[in-house]
Amino acid sequence: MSMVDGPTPLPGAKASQAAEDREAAKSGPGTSADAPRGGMFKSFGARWNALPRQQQWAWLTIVVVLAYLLPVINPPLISTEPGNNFALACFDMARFALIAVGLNVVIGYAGLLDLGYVAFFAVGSYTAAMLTSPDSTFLKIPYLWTVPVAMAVAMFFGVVLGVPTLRLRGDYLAIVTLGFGEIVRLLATLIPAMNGQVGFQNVGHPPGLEADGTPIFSNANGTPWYWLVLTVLIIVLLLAGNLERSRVGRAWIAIREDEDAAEIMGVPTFKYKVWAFAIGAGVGGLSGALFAGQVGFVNNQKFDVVTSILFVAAVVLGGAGNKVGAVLGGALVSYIPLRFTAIAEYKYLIFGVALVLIMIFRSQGLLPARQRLLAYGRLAYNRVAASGKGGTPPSGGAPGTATSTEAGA
Amino acid sequence: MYRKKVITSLAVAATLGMLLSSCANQASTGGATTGSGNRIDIPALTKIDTPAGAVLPAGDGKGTCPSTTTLGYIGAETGANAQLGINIFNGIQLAINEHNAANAGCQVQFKKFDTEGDPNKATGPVAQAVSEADIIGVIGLPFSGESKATGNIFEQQGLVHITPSATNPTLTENGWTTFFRGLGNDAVQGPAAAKFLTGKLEAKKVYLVQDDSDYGIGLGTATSAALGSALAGTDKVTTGQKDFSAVISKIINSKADAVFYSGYYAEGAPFDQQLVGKGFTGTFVGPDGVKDDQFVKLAGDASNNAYFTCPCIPGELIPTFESAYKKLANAEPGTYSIEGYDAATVLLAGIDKGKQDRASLKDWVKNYDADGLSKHYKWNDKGELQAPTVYGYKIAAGKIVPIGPIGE
Amino acid sequence: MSTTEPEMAPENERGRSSDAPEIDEAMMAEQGIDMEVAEAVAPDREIAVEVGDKLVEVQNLTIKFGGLVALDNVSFDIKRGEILGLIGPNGAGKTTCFNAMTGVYKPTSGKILLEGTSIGGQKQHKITRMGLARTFQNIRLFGEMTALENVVVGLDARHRTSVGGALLRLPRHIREEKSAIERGMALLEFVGVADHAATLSRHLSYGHQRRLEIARALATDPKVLCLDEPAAGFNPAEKEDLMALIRTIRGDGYTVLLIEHDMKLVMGVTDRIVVLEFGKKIADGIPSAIREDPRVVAAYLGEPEDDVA
Amino acid sequence: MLSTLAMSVPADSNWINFDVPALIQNFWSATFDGLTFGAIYALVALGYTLVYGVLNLINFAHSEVFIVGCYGVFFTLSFLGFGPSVPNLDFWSIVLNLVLALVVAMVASALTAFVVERVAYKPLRKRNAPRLVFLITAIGVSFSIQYLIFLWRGPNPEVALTMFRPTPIFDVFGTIIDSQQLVIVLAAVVMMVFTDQFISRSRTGRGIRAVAQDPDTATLMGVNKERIIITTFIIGGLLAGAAALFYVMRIPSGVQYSGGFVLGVKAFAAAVLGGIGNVRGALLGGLLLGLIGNYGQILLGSSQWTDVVAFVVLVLVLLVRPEGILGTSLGRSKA
Repeated sequence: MSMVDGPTPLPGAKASQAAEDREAAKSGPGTSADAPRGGMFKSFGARWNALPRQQQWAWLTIVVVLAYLLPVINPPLISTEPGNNFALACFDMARFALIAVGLNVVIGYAGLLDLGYVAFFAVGSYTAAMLTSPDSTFLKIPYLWTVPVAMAVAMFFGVVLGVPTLRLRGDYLAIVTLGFGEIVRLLATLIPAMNGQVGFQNVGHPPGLEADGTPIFSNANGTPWYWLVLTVLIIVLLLAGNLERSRVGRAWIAIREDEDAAEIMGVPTFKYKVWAFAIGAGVGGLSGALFAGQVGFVNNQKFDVVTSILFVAAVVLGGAGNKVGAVLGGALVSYIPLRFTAIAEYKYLIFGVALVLIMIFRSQGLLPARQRLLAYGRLAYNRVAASGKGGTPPSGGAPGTATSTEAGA
Repeated sequence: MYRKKVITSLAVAATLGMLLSSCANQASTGGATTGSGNRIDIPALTKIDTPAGAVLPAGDGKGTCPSTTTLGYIGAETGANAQLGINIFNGIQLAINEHNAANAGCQVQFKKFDTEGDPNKATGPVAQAVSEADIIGVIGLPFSGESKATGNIFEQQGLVHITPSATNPTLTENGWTTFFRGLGNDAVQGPAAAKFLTGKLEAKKVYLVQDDSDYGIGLGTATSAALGSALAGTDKVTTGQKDFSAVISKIINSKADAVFYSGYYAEGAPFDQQLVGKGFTGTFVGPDGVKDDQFVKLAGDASNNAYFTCPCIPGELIPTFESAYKKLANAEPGTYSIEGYDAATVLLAGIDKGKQDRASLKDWVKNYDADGLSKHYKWNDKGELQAPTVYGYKIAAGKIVPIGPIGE
Repeated sequence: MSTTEPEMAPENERGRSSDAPEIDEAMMAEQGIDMEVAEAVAPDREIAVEVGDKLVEVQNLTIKFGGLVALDNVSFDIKRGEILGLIGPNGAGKTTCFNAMTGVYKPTSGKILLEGTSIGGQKQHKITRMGLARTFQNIRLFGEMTALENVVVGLDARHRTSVGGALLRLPRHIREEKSAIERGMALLEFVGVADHAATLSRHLSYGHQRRLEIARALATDPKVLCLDEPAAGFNPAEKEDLMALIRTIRGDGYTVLLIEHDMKLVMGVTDRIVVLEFGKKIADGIPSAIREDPRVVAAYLGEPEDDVA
Repeated sequence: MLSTLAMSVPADSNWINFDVPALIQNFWSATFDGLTFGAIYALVALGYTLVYGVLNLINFAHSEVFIVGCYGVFFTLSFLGFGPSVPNLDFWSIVLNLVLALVVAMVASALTAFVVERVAYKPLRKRNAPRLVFLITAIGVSFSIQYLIFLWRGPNPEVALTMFRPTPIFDVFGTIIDSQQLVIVLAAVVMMVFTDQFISRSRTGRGIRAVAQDPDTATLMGVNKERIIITTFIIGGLLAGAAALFYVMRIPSGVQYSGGFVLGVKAFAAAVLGGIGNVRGALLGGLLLGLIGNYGQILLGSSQWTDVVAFVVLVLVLLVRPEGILGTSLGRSKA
């Protein structure tokens, strides 16, 4: 497409110029900035950003401790029992959250619509299974070693898929990734070594025995698995936060906003798209390996397009581009059918209708995206605010993050 | 049979080795009139005797047990696999109702856990069930995948479970002492089907088509080995496939006079329908995964060339079971309803005999040796039935009717 | 406002140390800046003060789309330190030429050299790093980023942190992030958008968006800054400010290529003008000469200026 | 992709076998069957292509527009007394019944497309929503319709409907072409040629092309953009309804809540293969995809390969020609 004949990239920039100028003059700079981002979440975000660092830390600590204690407390109304073991439900929520965080890198940050993300999850699962299950003819390694291997293999697949396809734009990428997801699933059926639906039993797990001789990480024992995945999730969130507040995150957002302009501003867009794909794939593979370890059994079921779309739904529901939103979206997508087993029949209908309604009435998701893209942005923005000329910093736009440790916020 | 296909009603009832295929003399009425002259007509079975000494859930009415005693069903209740689960737990419910009605001193509770038949979702409900100390025995899980994923959880907690429908042979190779299978596995059905094809159906060249499921592959392998030189060729199809034209042209070019489809009715029915539509005049044989009223519905007229094999017992021929089930569920008993009923009966009999904790109930099942309504229940040390039977079925007047035991 | 005489050389000889024009001084004073843009953009860079040599050479550039010849054998140079205007009626091929220089289109034949190195066939981001930055006719900022973040994207073109370095927050990353804030803010102050550093760029006023684009392009530390109709949609007062800004940029040692419809602006700010019509170069010279050129007059009479903006 | 996977697999498993003799033996039957199914893909692909051309939107709900048409066929023919058996009717009664079913299916699909557009997409367009939002909405609509049908009709396919017994018409290279294949391919091609002519000749067609090229300019030139968009959805729906009849004719037991999804994905792939936004590309892509899948599965020895081959070819084509075989040009010319 021609660079010059395209539509105005900032919709209505020209048309609303006069109005905005007037408004800006009246209300002072900055204040009108994030007005469209209304709702209660905005006020929450604003209040959060207004808190001093120590208080943010204190609140975060409480949230993290509560998260760890969740299966131990087993809160009555929230619990998924008696239908489903609550600790395992927590594990499943954390797993979905992890997947959503990984996919958020691809969709939310880089704006690449990946409809075959489940393929990377499958690659991770199969890697862990084939390197630990007695049903596999491969060499065997301890389970914990398979986790980095699964990430590496999934990243490799991400690059292999990404290099040829990421030159394609938007919708083409969607169909190609969708096709890739199907191909991986079908190859799991077709390649004899991957055992098809027969699958791999007794996939490994981390070492350690309980007093009674059963493994700590038994597939019935949700709490240790949940803690493991939650820890991994927090680490991944911290690292994702690091990337977000670096040239990598800025490159991704720039690509999402206007790929041509990003390229012309010196962003090697192709390289960063492949990175987004590879990192997303790596997290997908990681969650796949953890999942394979917990279930202890891997076969070719449930790696289908519908599962991929559920992952996308989790990201979009939470708010594409917001990693905390992705955690929330992923956890909800997993939790609702586990908690309300009576409505399991309706879950896809509810998903469908909810997606439509959310897109129509709150298209930015439950927690709208606002990336903090500068590691030391707070210094500058505070200066602007302090100088008195800038008015109050915009609610979502005051990136109050100076260190990576706040990534879990 | 263990997978994601809904099996709707076909009444199944049972007898043991003493079934009287010889007394099944009535010719099928109407229906099977498609005129391919080379088709063998095998008369349908109309009644079978139940074993005289079959153990029934009611027992002797003198059982006593704590009111907390609970049996569980773990398996599909919702989702695409729901129908099979409904067939099973209604059978269980019937057994428990009959038991509780007869034994005032022993009111056994019944709890259900939903897995949707999905191995990835099964650990949650299973972990929940084994953690509830009152549950001393379980009927389930119906599908092989979920059974593989969770068998070790039962083993760790020493909780006995009898699957009414999971037929993958490898399930009993895990060294699990808590796993028992309430029917014949695929390794039994395959050779029986091969013998049925080349024997009673007089097929010279059999084309074998299998799907990509665990079940289809396992059964297909067992059958093709048993077919030997009668095998004219093999092909594979995919779950969810709708168009079989490429497979069909290969079959027609191979001049096969029979097709064995190792898979489920969802693909088997359109496959047979398109096969006949393309001018195939031979017979079509499918296993228990294909034997379903849905097959007749979906294949239409084409289904007249179809025969079935099944390690299940024609339950609709046992009037007492059929009427009781109908009263409870407001539907005909479905595939595996009677297996669920019998499995529950085995556990209930143990409870009445005072085996009221997990360890003793497990031992009870291990040493069990008695007739059930459908067959004789005695397991070997791995948890396989010692004498499973395989039945043949055909289509008559748009209904699936039994034609007697095969493969003997 | 056609005061600019063909005195390109003398003015440019002052190079980096030149006294900024008065408007610029006023503006800077108003904002309390005492820093030159070059200082902010590239504190370590030696700004070449030697002027007049060829920085960009466009040689026999031809671009065809299917059967349509958009540019036909066009040649011209951009000399170090000058402000070159590229003008022509609608459809004359200005933007095509511009896009070819920034790597959007591949030349059908001919060459474009930057400091003697061909930029034909290079990837766009490489061209940017070679020292050629541009703005867009219809603003293309990253709407969901703040003004400061937009500028830092430009600064990232000169950063060397790897993905791993960012992931693990290695020292280079921290150093670059800190300096990016300082330099980004300096650039925003330079173009007068510093007060809105924390505002999402899509919420900025139109004028601020235009200025922010210039800051973002400057952030890539270019040798040549290409401005594609930077005054589109501006009122006369804003145009005055813009002219001052462009002069300041040039005054700090940057070379500027300006595509513009507004003749007054072009005549007022450029040192030299290249005129295109129907894909061919029809004139090349100092503004006063161009103004008199009969072919240019004819070309512009053929299409009234009012239609052009 | 294939080669990398192959490397990771133990050497003993030769899981790819090229069965060339089988392909030669079955070549013509594979060709005719492939063309028959390809024609159905192509009709559905047109719906994707038209909407994409005008709105730049992958209308994921189009597969459900199609499946609603299938239910239209099912209910009409059931009502008219069709069932699993070959109907005992004379030629013209069958034709009449089928035409009636065709009309009902086309109306049902078009109505669905209309409702989807009004309820889901129009509010987004008004707000100038980003494209990802449109796409997610489309997916949401697709799920909603699919599972509404699921709750209403249950998980099983509907009873098979046999419309007529296929009779041999031609014998080409020893392979019989039957009446069913002929009806499907001819009818589909006629409809597509008609659509193509409609788009390029009629006033509405010109409007569609104008909006596809440049919505804003088209509006300035007096084209009613909203009317054009809704017309496009309706045309796509009508064609999907027609495809539904042929699909049920081919796969009598294919009427199922989830039946549209896989076919929709394939049809969309066909549209992309031919060049999305391009009417003739949809035809070409559909036929090619049908053929490739059929050849591939015979060559590689099992129909499990159909989709793998189809998607691998799609990816390869896109790598060489990123805009599909015929390029994207519903009035659009990209520089």
